[in-house]
Amino acid sequence: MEEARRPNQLFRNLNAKFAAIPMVLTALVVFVGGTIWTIVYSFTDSRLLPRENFVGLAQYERLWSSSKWLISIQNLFIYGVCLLIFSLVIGFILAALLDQKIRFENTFRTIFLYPFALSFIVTGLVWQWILNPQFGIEGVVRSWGWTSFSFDPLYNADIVIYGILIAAVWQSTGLIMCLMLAGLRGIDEDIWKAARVDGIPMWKTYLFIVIPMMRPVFITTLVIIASGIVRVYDLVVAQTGGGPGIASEVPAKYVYDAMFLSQNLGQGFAGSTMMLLSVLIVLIPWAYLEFGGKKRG
Amino acid sequence: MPSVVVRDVSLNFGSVEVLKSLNLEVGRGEFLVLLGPSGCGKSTLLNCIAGLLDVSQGQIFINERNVTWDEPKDRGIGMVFQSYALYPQMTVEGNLSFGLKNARLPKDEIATRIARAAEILQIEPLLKRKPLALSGGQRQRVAIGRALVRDVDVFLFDEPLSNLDAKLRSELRVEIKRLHQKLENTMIYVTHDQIEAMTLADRIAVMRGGIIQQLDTPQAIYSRPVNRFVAGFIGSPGMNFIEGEVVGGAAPAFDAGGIKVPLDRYEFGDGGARGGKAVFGVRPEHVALGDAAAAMPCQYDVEVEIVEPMGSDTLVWGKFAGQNLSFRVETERAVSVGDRVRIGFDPGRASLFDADGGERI
Amino acid sequence: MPSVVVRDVSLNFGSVEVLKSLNLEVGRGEFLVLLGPSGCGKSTLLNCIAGLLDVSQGQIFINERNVTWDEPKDRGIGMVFQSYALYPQMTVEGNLSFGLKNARLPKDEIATRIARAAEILQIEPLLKRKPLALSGGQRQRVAIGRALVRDVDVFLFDEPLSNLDAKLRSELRVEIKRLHQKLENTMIYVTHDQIEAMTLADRIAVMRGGIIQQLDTPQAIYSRPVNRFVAGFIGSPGMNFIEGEVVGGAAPAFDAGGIKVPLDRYEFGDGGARGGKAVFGVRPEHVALGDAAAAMPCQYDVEVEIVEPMGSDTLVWGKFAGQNLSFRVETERAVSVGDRVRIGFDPGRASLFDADGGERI
Amino acid sequence: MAELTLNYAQGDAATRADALAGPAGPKPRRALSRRNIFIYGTLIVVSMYYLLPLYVMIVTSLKGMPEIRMGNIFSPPVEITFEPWVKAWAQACTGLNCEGLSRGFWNSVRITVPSVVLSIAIASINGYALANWRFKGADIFFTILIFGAFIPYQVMLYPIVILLREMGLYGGLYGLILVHSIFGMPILTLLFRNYFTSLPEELFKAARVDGAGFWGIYFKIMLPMSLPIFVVAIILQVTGIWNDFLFGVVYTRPDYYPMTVQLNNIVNSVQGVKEYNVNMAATLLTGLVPLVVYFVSGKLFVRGIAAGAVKG
Amino acid sequence: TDLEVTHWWTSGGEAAAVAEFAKAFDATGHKWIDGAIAGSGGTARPIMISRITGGDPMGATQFNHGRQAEELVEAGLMRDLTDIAEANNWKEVVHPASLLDSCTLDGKIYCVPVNIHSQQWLWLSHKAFEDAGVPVPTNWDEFVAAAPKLEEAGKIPLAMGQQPWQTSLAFQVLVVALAGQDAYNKIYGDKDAEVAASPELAKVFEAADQARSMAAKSNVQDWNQATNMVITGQAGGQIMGDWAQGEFQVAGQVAGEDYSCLPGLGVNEVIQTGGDAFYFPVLADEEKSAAQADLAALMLSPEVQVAFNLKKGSLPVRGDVDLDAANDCMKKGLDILAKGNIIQSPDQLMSADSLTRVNDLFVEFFNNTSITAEDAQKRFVDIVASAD
Ligand SMILES: Nc1ncnc2c1ncn2[C@@H]1O[C@H](COP(=O)(O)OP(=O)(O)OP(=O)(O)O)[C@@H](O)[C@H]1O
Ligand SMILES: Nc1ncnc2c1ncn2[C@@H]1O[C@H](COP(=O)(O)OP(=O)(O)OP(=O)(O)O)[C@@H](O)[C@H]1O
Ligand SMILES: [Mg+2]
Ligand SMILES: [Mg+2]
Repeated sequence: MEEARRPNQLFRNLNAKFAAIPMVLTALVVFVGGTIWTIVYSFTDSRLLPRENFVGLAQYERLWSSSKWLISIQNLFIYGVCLLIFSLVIGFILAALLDQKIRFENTFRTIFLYPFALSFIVTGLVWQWILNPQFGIEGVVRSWGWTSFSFDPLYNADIVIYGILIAAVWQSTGLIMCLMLAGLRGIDEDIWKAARVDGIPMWKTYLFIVIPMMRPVFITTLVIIASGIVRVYDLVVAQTGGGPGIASEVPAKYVYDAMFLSQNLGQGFAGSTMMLLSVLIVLIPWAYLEFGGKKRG
Repeated sequence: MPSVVVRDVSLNFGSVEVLKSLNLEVGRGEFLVLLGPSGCGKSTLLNCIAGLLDVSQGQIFINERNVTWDEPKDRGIGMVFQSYALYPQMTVEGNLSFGLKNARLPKDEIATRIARAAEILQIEPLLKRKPLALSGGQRQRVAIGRALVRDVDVFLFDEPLSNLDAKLRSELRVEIKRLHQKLENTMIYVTHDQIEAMTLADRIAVMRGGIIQQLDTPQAIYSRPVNRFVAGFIGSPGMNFIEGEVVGGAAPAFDAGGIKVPLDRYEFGDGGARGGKAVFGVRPEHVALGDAAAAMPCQYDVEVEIVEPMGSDTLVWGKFAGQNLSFRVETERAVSVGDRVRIGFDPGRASLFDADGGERI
Repeated sequence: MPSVVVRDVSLNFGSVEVLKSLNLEVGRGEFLVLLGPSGCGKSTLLNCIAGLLDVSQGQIFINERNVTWDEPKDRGIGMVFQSYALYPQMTVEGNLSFGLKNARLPKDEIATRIARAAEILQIEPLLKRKPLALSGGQRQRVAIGRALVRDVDVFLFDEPLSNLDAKLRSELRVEIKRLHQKLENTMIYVTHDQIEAMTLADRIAVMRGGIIQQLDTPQAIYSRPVNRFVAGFIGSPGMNFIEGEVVGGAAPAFDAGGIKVPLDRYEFGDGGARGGKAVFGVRPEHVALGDAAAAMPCQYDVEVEIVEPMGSDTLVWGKFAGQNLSFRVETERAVSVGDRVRIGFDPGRASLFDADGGERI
Repeated sequence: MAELTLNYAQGDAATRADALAGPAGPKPRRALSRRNIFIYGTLIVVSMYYLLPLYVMIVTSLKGMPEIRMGNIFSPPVEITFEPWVKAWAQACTGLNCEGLSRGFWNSVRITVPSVVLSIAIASINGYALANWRFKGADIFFTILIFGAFIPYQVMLYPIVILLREMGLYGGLYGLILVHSIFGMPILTLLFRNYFTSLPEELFKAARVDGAGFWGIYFKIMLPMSLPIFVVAIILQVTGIWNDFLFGVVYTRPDYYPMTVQLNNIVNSVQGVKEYNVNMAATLLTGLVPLVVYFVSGKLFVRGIAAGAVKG
Repeated sequence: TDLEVTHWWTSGGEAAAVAEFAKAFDATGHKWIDGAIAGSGGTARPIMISRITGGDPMGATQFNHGRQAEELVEAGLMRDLTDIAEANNWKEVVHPASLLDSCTLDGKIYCVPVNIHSQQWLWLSHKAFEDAGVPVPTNWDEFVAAAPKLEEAGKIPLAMGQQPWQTSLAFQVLVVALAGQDAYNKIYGDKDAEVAASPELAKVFEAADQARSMAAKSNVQDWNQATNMVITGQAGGQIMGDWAQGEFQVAGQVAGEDYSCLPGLGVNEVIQTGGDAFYFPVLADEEKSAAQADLAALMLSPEVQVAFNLKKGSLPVRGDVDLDAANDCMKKGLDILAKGNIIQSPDQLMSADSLTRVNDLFVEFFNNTSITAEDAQKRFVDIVASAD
């Protein structure tokens, strides 16, 4: 029997490798390259244009002594935690309600989902208006005679971030609900039957059986929400512009302002780097669990 | 004193009528198997009994109580599913106890019941594990355990063994049989595997298209199927069907392309020996070969086309009146493709069906 | 002149070694069945032969050509999958012609081949339908057709019948057997159903954990399994295993809790009759009852515990030396639970295994 | 239920008749059961929260300015006027241009269509390559890509300016299309990868035995089977790209400014009093395209999500 | 030749003013392609900078003159306008001269100043004070004193938009007006921390404290909405730049009758000479370069200056133009300009970076009542000490 030569490994699946070039380039050049570039220049005192004048950690020192940045971080934290909880809880409850074989399911689903089709600019604008104390809810309620009524989240520095949250929840829960609904539909019918035979009340079945079974859905959802949280910018700009004062600043806005408004790229890059770092801190354990775990299993 | 009564139950999914005015009585302590091809409504019927589906018409009684409108948990039933339907994030113990805790049973009562079920099913070492860490057979045992701890009179099984491989299936089959002998409660068991049906059942209900075709003991169904569908469904390897004509009269006979089979030993049904197109069915294991064939009332020569050794015995395929005919021989007997062999069978053990409706003649 | 040769093939998924330096030769026109429990590496081996997985080590020859690095399409193989893997958006005809069009065959050649395959498999009326509009059996026939039109020497089947119900399974099994007799090309067939393996195979390779345990004719594997695993895997209902001790010496015997079975008629392997713990295996169909038992060298009395009628015959379970023992009796013989019956068997047809390693003694 | 108890032992016709009188047929369900009130009640209340902004937008866009200044935002228009719509579409001014949104509409189309096509093409091929043709390092690139989904756009603004400049694509339509493709890639690739992974692997194997290559399998086998996930991808991308403001304004010149830039200009160039009615009309007009896409394909969206996002 | 010009002038008065440029430019046979980006400099500037650094520059672009474009100039991305300036004798005509200085780097001129914007104005609504029954104040202290009465009458004493830049503007105005010109120059120009810590500055912070309580109920976003409150008499006054004038004009109000203006809050009558300037990125296209030169020259021509600044409500950068049409307030401004009571704008004195920090502090202070005036001053001192 003749022997066959082993073909060059590099040229196996050549088409697949060829097709993956855009992805590889994007990953390497844009995401990795851009990240590294950002990190490197965060150690410089670049102003309007990047320049290689390294100043060590000065930008970071300044970053962490800036109350605007600290408020941004705090806001992001509040916003992130609340949005995560609200959109998951509301999204799940809505999905669970829609999953009860109800009538008009399509109508309700469309109602919950349509805000997702609108841009943040639009969302911000509409909610800014509804929450406007003069014209909006506060004004209307007062015109009914309840003159001491006060609901002005966008104009009250203490709660402005929650005002932004109202719009964010409005915009994002639709998608979450869809994801959850899809997840619920993927649950084995027999589990429900088993739980009914066991006489387990509906809410307990959801809480103790169904939700733990939807782990993959929750992970996907979490990735989607979390990526949106870190990037939140437009909504804040459209609703409050960071105000009142700096009460609703968020890191993405800080970075943007630093780079383009105060023309201090180095400072902006330092902020970016901190944001990327926090993303990594969240993502690496997840990636480890997802990918590392599978190989062993 | 029947344990489960299904009276005139119909069920529609929209415009599709899945169960058609179905009646069924299951005696106390009886093991009833619902057998039928996929989509015939077996699971639907079981779900109706369990209360997981609302019937469109009719009533259901369990232990002489009308439970038609009762919740599943109040019907005194336990159910085991094909896909096990274990709660994946709870340990085996959690799976067993979850329903009991919800019923607010005292702690020690729960513990006793779990201990008993675990002992019966021999899953004590698994109690602390999660379902994912169990093999298929173990999972199904836990699923049975979950029904067991409920301490109910009626057990419902929906194809509990279909997801297991052949070997495990036959092992667990025996275990279920033992369990039934020990517990002596009523069991209704859905399957589409006729071996399971035959070995487990006290009585079998063969279903097709939402209608029970025949409800009888395994032996009766095996030897006197009421129609061609039941005959073909029961028995493995399946019954041979030879198409031809019944020639009525004083000495009725079956004529298949010129070959005549005398039917004087055949017990005709109520209709008697009408003439007309018919199908003659004979089981492979009732066709004898060689010496045994000589003892049979009818004998013919056939040429061997395929030989299928199955270990314990061998299935041989030949042509009879131009139609496929299989018969079973012991493995020891050497039969090879191309041989001409003499076969014989007893029409008294065969079945005759109407060619059109498929009813037994 | 072997058709397929697998030489020293290993395959790892990451750190898991799924195939371990495996060797296999399949003769031209041979029907080889790969049999083994789930996860033993059957599909993996088949995929290596087909070129769908890259081997980690070793070589594969098909028709004496080293194809280790060839693309699947260049290996001269056709493959049939458990899930049919029909292209859902194409008609049956499209499914059949897809590979041929890829190979840029002339139009009329394609038409001829499809016509031939359709005729062989009797799927002519289905050619214009889409897979979704076919029943399971029809789908699998189309899947076979897709391999057929490729006009190759080697057919690979990966559990083609597992998704079908029992009845269809036995029908298609016969068809595949006929097909093999007609085409006379090499077939490698993966299954975990031992009945399929026994009936179809010229030779069976029993696998476990990525290693071929025994490669032999069905009859040899059935009657002289090399180890306890193979013995238990082959045969349905499964072999009975009785634990005990071999008492060596001039008149070797097997001692199970005091009950002695003389082993003078047993053919020991190369090691001879060593003493020590052992397992005695006897198949249910080799245990005789009543008159037949009287003719057997060993006879014992057992109490009937479970009776499993299977239609054609009945499986009876009893206790022998405190351990479960099953045996097969004809249906006609009335045996009921609680009876004491006399059984007999021939140690010459039994198997003896090492208690630890499970190797045949 | 005690009175309904049967006693077959007696075999008494009267008791049997009694039993027959018991519950039969489907369990009666009141339309206003507590469960239904709870479910529909909750859904309707929540729907109001979701519909309120839309209602406000529509109502306001149909009012005249005087009415807005006086009345409350929730009251329906006394006098319906379509003038704000006309103004938003064709007359609203930004700087010197008084063409309203119409100027940006076709630009948006010109940007959205090729961007959606290209980004989905690339992402679906990526997903397919990742799911079926795993090559060395594929997982690493994929992980990086997912990481990329978290990078705030603002952070990447500058590096991409440099990148586009070096490629000579800055300022044109192609550069913008490229940027949209890049930023759409992570989530889309994830969706497609999961979807293709959920398709039976044997199908892919069968096609390889049939001699189809990388592209053959992609076009002839995978594509025809991926309608649901394509719908999801199209919806996500149309929404995302149509609504994009930042990239549109940063990476192109005014000839290509999308509708959202006009929207921003209309909304943010305040001339005396804010013309809320025009703003709302402009907002609705801008959102119309994605909204229509949603309403048309909402059902497929859930199906596609179920197939692509949830598994894997 | 088509020339694209980007700017962020989109409000009513601003747009009308831009139209004057466009009209004049089109009249020369070229074509003005308008690249307006609404919002504010904050929205528009990143876009402009990206375009210039991205290698796809526009023909001309607005910046606040000062140090905002410094690095672009250093990087050689901006066109040297020295030849045009010499040909048109800008050195002579531009008044005050400091305007041209901020366009100059290493002796070369890179931008065209088009107007002078002074921020130091307090705009007062006559109607509001009438309604409250107090006379229209003439300086800051009177204004503060009148505040309670205004509140009683249901008015908001001080209108203030929520956008951060308005707050910081108000603060800068307070610094100049209350602490005086010298202190301002020392702090912003010399970054003198001692002055920043001085009692004068403490007064400023106190005034800011008062301002924030007076503006507490003002909850509009945009500056012109706040102006609108003054126009309609809902608010007593607004600290805003002279561009507010354009809004009063559009609303058909007359200075001195319907509203009054107090430069330097009526305390220190100074105005700053910051303003807008146009930069011309380096273009490869010869024709466009020529068009750029035409536009640059045209922007400083007397007629265009007048037409533009009248619409815009700002002061012309030429001392030699005739502004008969100017109204009351504008004339006040011109007077001060003539007297030479001028200061440079913070943009010209401080880097954008340091300025942002200062502004951020003001904004934070203004919106967070838990920060006391002393705290704020302390932090102000720190920033000034490290500023550049
Ligand atoms: N929820 C449903 N809506 C509509 N039709 C249904 C539904 N559930 C089942 N059916 C239909 O009812 C018929 C009976 O289904 P059923 O599940 O009872 O069959 P089965 O006998 O259990 O089959 P299998 O052996 O495959 O489990 C099938 O034709 C099925 O298509
Ligand atoms: N892609 C893979 N990555 C890692 N492990 C794999 C992969 N595919 C298969 N395996 C492992 O290889 C082993 C053999 O798998 P294989 O599919 O060959 O089994 P099989 O004998 O065909 O089983 P079955 O009867 O269930 O089809 C299994 O333990 C499986 O977990
Ligand atoms: Mg079923
Ligand atoms: Mg397999």
